[in-house]
Amino acid sequence: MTEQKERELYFWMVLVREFEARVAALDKQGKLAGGVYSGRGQEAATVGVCHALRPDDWVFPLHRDMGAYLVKGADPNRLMAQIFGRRDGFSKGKDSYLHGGDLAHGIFGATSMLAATLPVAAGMAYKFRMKNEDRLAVAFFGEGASSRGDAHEAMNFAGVHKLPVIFVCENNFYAYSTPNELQFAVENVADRAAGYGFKGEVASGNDLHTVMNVMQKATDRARRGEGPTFIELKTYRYHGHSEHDRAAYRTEEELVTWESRDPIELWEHYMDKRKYDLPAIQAETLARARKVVEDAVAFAEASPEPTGPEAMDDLYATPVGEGR
Amino acid sequence: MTEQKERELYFWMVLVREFEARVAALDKQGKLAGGVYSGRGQEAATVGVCHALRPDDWVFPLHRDMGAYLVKGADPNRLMAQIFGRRDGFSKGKDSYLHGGDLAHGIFGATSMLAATLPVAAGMAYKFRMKNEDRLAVAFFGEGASSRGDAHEAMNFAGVHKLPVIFVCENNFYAYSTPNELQFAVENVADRAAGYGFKGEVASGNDLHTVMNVMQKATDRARRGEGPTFIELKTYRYHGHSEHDRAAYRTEEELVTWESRDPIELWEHYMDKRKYDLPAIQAETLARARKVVEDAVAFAEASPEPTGPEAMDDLYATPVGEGR
Amino acid sequence: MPMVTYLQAINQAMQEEMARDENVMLMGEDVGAMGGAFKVSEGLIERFGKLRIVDTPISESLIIGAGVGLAVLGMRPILEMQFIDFIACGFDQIVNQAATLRYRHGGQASCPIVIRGPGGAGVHGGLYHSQNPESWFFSVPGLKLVAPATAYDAKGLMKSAIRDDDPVLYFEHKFLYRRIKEEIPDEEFLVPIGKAALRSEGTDVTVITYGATVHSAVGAARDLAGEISVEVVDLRTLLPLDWGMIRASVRKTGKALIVHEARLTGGIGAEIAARIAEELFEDLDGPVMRLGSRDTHNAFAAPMEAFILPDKLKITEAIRKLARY
Amino acid sequence: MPMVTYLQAINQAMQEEMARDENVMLMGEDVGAMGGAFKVSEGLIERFGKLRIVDTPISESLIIGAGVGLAVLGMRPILEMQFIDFIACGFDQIVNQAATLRYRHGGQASCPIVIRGPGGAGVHGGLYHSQNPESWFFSVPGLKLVAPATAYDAKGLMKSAIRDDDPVLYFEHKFLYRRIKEEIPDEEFLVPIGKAALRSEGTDVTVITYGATVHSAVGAARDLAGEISVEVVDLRTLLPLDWGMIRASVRKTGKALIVHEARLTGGIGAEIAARIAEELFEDLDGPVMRLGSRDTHNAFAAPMEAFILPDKLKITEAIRKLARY
Ligand SMILES: Cc1ncc(C[n+]2csc(CCOP(=O)(O)OP(=O)(O)O)c2C)c(N)n1
Ligand SMILES: Cc1ncc(C[n+]2csc(CCOP(=O)(O)OP(=O)(O)O)c2C)c(N)n1
Ligand SMILES: [Mg+2]
Ligand SMILES: [Mg+2]
Repeated sequence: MTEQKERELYFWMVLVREFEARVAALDKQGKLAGGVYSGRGQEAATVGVCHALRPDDWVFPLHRDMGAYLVKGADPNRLMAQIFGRRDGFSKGKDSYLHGGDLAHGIFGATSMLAATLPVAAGMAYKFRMKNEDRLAVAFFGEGASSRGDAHEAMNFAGVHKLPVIFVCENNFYAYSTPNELQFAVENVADRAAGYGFKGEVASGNDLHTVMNVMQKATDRARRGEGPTFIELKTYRYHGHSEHDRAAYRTEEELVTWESRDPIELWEHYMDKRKYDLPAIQAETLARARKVVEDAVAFAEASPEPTGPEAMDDLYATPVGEGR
Repeated sequence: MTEQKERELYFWMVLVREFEARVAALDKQGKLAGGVYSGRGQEAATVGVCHALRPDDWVFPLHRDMGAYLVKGADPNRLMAQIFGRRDGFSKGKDSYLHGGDLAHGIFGATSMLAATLPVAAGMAYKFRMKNEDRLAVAFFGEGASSRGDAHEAMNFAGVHKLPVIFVCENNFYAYSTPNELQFAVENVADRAAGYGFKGEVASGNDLHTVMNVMQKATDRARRGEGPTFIELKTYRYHGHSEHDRAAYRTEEELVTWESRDPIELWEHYMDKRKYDLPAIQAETLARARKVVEDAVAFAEASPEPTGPEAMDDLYATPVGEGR
Repeated sequence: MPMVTYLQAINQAMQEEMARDENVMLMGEDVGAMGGAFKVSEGLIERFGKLRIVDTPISESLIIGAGVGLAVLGMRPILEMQFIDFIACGFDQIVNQAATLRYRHGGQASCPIVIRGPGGAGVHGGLYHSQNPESWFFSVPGLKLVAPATAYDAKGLMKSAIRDDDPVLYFEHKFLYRRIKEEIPDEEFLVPIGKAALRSEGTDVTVITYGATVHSAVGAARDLAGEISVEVVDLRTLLPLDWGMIRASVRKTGKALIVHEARLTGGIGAEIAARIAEELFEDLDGPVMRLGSRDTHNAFAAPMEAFILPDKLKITEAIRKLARY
Repeated sequence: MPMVTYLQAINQAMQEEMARDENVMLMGEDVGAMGGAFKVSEGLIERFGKLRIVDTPISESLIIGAGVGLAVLGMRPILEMQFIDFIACGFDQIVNQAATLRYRHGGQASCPIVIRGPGGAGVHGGLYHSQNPESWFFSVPGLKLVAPATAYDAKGLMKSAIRDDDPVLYFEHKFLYRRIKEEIPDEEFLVPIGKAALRSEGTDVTVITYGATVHSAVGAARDLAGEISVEVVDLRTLLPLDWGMIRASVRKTGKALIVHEARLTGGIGAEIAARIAEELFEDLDGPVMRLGSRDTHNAFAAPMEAFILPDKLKITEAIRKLARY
């Protein structure tokens, strides 16, 4: 990798962290409504996965995947407006954050129903295969979401048709408060891939190199027509499930252990070993990221609130009138 | 095994076959309404599995599992009345065949929605475990039904709690017209068990000894508290999906190949090798089975049709009156 | 003009649209080589190939969810439920995924899917092969619901549904598949979504209905000719409703009876009755009446099924009662 | 008498029933150590253990299906949906499995399950954390639906729901969780399923409502005191409806307004309006009117949410309009 690319990746991770930190702070200040979820600690997963994609590939982020939006090309200003529920958000205020995708950048907006995006991703991948398009669909989901029937139906179908879809499970060891031993009786959820006739990969989600390596294998496989890959990335969320969750169900020790494997620090350590001028890079990157974030906040705050009657827009291609 | 037990098992397989043959004939004569499904060719599966159970264990048959009803203790007369849609059926005419269970004999009546019984079976098994009862739940399903989300959710939960439930997949290579290669990308569906943290067994479903052997292992495991087993029985249905299906999607050769491994003939062959008086056993067994079937038909035909207003019964424990 | 059955009409519509637009496709269980459990898609795989006519695993939620993914990319998938009853297994993908897609994306996305499958009773299908599930979806904005009663409409509405940029639930009635046969034009035609049709003109009582009961209502109107002058409105589209035609007819007759095969309580007839009773309060010469299936499950045995379902006699009786009012 | 919140009332009811009957249990996501996303089940796992308070995987269909299996064996499981919106993911297990269990078994089986979870809007929950899904289930025989508006009812109806031998969907309103606080008796009490309650007596207009809008309706009635005499009927149970009380009140006032937070079109208010308009045609002095949420999804931004939801002012206006009629 070139130094430039390495610094670029670093920038993305820092941007994601700064963006989320700012969102959490805004939430604490009471400036945001609705639930706010943080992926702090998981930045290498979304950045590593999405950096491997092309503009015409599709991603399906879930609630902890702010990074997927940013890296895949969503305008940070509009993303922040989305979180504020303003008119310039992707949903135009109709919902917040992940429920509005940015279709121009191949980012699909999810419902709240966990794993319900996986069938949609499989459907898109079917189109790519059917029309011989060299494109991929990447669906993110938590290890908790893997228990839903939709995950099964989607993976099975993807296996049958060897679809160019990558299932990325961010295993952060908790689904809200529920630890893995109450979620499934296996060590690695990716072991399930064998039952669908494709490859499962288990890797560190905190080590950006590792993430990029497994993604490289997975995208190669998919682009060669060899079908899906189930990538399981072991990682950890530092915050509670949402900003309101004190996360009493886990120990301080566990948290610190994972913080000691922080994805950004690991990357800094690597850059340091490469003898780059780390302090300068850090300062410059942080400044650049903070500027993006502050601009985004300013943009979002200036974006108008939607008016009440706009709630009736965008229900149908052509309004159906009094018929409903 | 004693000769007596072997003859008993033989009787069950013959009874199932005769019973289903009579039902198919009645259907051809236009005496039955609704869809009629035949498990002809799969008798060793249901007989072998259910013979391993105790009266207080539960079974969850699907549309091709007439044998499970009979072996588990359902009164053949009432079963036939159920198929006729008469008042003495388990549903009292409200639905036919597998939709009315016989709860006194631990037989659960399914909805039509394939695999929807699996969560129910898991729930029962949770009760057995919770209350320390030495009982099992056995859920039958086709390999086609294995694609449904409910199968996944149930197996995952059963794995987490090491429940005394056995998932019996009768893989007859077709889901209606759909061959296995369009249903899943693996050879053995039972391979999925590993992804749920329990054991999968793949076995011939036409060889009664084999079925009984894997069942023995599975029931031992479950009764010892070691959790579920996924048993996949490879078998074949001779008839079409329903009696109206000509099964044009398969070859004559394939059918004949499987007929040459007929479960009843295989058992006869075995009894012959054991030097039992096969012709006598055959004659006696057939006569006994036919008598049961003829009695059942007579009973069903004599059973009254329900009247129209009975359609309003059994909606609630206590009728709710005009409130609905 | 060729005679076609209701079933053939659906088949023709799918074929014509697939020939016209290469993005139209069909997914479902056994829709390919088998041509579907009822042969609705017979001949399609031979003509359009197995990439476009997809035999899926038994995974209703996947079928609908994948359809949404295809639709976002500009495909126009028709998604078959082998029996419409199985739509319950894909419920979330319809009401949360498909119905809110455009809305949650602030208008960026379209969701041109058609979900279709055989519904309705009268063939001893029992609890899980006789359902009329339209009311589950009637309160969900973002969806359109159609329910053709004739071969002409079956064809014209299917073509419109396929071309529509929003999710359309197309409820076909299995009792009508081969029982209804009529001449339909050789030339291409569409039946617009959102427009009802008058099946019989009259001045005393308006019967508002859709699906299989259109035929019983028309039969009742015919039987009553000379005695009571009955107007029969066939809704054809359930969402959005054609309030123009409903209002005009009820204003004329002053009396409205709503009939559907779906259960009475919570059926969509309740909404129609409630709106008529409110908006046309001054125009009514009698209470708005409703007739639906009895409030129970679709029982199997013939006497029960007959007891449950509305039929020509029950409709005739209800019309008489309303006319006498 | 102790002051308890609506949320505490639910918690108390579950605890009391679990103490009384060892077959009562609770299953759902994070209901154990966490005490539920909203703390509705706080303290239960400590008291009743993890065999009875089951933290499940994220598998709504499994939760409900397993509940049915437990119920057939005599257990009385309470099944939590973390938000009621997720009930869509277990829809088939409710409408086909649980609702038909007794019926398809010809009366052999009972299905004493309670499905509960936070529903309702007003807290900027957006499209998937604000739903009022009762109309999806209202047309399904075999189910009972309850929707308490007060802490007293929340407790009494939960206890009745747990003891009921049929599947009960218990819709709790998250807006009320901590906003409603009232004194409730120390002694055990039940609120019977199927009985409405008068929240305000009046002679001019009847407002029929349930859930969170009961409070807005009572507020409107209070504001209008002296001007219009408003009777407020809190349905409490949606299925089966208390037609006795509805009828008596509407006969007295001659005017009925139905209010619910669920969407107007296809809401259960349609059924109530249709029946009143038909059965009490002669008693009505004005059209039966309805007020519900606007026919759109539950939008997130505050101005939209306010625009969509019925509130005290909108109710007041509607009452005035009806009174003037
Ligand atoms: C179908 C469904 N059920 C329940 C929820 C509520 N819920 C939201 S996030 C969450 C935990 C998710 O855990 P996981 O999938 O591991 O993702 P993580 O939050 O750990 O990133 C739950 C239960 C939901 N969103 N969808
Ligand atoms: C959820 C659902 N979808 C579709 C159907 C329609 N259907 C009934 S049987 C069947 C094929 C079942 O195949 P399999 O599970 O392999 O069982 P088999 O008939 O081969 O014994 C289908 C698609 C159904 N009953 N339930
Ligand atoms: Mg997690
Ligand atoms: Mg099969």
